[in-house]
Amino acid sequence: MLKVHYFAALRETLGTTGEELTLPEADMTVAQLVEHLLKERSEAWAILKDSSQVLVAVDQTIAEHTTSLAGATEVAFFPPMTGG
Amino acid sequence: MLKVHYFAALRETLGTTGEELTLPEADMTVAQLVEHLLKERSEAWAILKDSSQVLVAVDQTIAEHTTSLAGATEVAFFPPMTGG
Amino acid sequence: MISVQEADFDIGTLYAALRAEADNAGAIATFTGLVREFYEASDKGAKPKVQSLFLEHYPGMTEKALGDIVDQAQERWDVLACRVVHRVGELHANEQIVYVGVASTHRADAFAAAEFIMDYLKTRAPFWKKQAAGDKTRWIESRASDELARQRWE
Amino acid sequence: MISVQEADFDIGTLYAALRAEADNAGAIATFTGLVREFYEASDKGAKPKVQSLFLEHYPGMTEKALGDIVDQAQERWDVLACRVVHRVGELHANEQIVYVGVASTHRADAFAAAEFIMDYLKTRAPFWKKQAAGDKTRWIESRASDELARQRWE
Repeated sequence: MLKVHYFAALRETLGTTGEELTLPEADMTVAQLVEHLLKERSEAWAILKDSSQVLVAVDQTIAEHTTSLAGATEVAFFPPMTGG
Repeated sequence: MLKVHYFAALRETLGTTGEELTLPEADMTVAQLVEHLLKERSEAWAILKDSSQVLVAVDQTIAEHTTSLAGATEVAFFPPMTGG
Repeated sequence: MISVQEADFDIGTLYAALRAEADNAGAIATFTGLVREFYEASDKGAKPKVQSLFLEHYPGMTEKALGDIVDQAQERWDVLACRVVHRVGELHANEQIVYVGVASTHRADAFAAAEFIMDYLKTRAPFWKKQAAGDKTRWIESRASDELARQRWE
Repeated sequence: MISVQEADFDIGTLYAALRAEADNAGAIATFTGLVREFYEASDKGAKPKVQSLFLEHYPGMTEKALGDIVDQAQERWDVLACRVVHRVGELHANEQIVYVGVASTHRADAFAAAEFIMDYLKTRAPFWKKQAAGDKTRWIESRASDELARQRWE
């Protein structure tokens, strides 16, 4: 099972804090996970593909769309950070 | 009357905290004051000419040996600062 | 060393802890970020003050990201002790948001490490600010200047 | 805003004053300098710790020089409030020597102004340190690195 989290403005846009998924294949990339999520979902989810608006973290470390999810337990999508 | 101050290691080298002087001429430079002081004093006072070891302030503002003392009330000689 | 909390923090207490921990420090640099009051145009042209800020974060990753940033600072500079505190939840104008304190042997290291930690924290730690002015709320957008401030350390 | 004093100072009190004075500050950077313990070779090869430091200054010029340095910082950066405290007289290991606090709208200005003030203070304010280790005393020599730190702001 892979936990997926959505934060801040993205959480509000998608209307969900997250979900639990079983990946169709064990060795997918972030980009492949995004394509998987977009299937059968509204157009709002296409924002996940826009790396200028949405960042991704795999197991709590900033990652890329080319990062592999093999062995990962947690993926998060969120807007650029605005702390401090 | 011109007040002359000596601080820190220089004060100890010269053995005095300062003195009051009447300048022989009203419009002298720092360099001319130093020459005036060196007359009739021990060799230790020649250190005042060494601008790498002794700084000068005229009326509490860092100055040069070419600075005029016309109208000045206070001159100070001291080693490079080591505060903070 | 790193704390993510709703509660406010006391500068004197944080400084004393840093000083007690850093053996023979010669320099302590600190930074505190505060909520600025600012004005938002309303529908009627009036300008109500910002009432509050809500700070959301990613529990777990926040602590990890801050820890990584502090580790990087410790690799680059002489850091004898370091404290980072970041608040989350609802904050009001003039409240403290963030604290970074660095004790070092020399001042240049203390200043550089503290500023480095702040610049990375701004763009690499998972915090997001939502501002509420009157009955309107909006997410604060990231600033290109913050990303540039971080990049100059690369 | 500027204080030259024998008495110790309290970071929490200084910070609170800065925060109260700076209307709508977003950033407060502070620096504290401390007396480091260090070792001096003795005649017999033993290394006694430094017992004390004596800070001499030029009363009148000190305040003027620090005021000029703060004025320069205020011309170069957005400084909403600033505090400088420098101690004189006898100080012991781990005691506080100097404090600089700067409140600004943005963090880059707060950091730059605080570091600028420290770098100028080190080489342009008339303080001199004499160190006493056991029964030996010696004047601390100025460091070329401090002069270089100041020159990079020119």
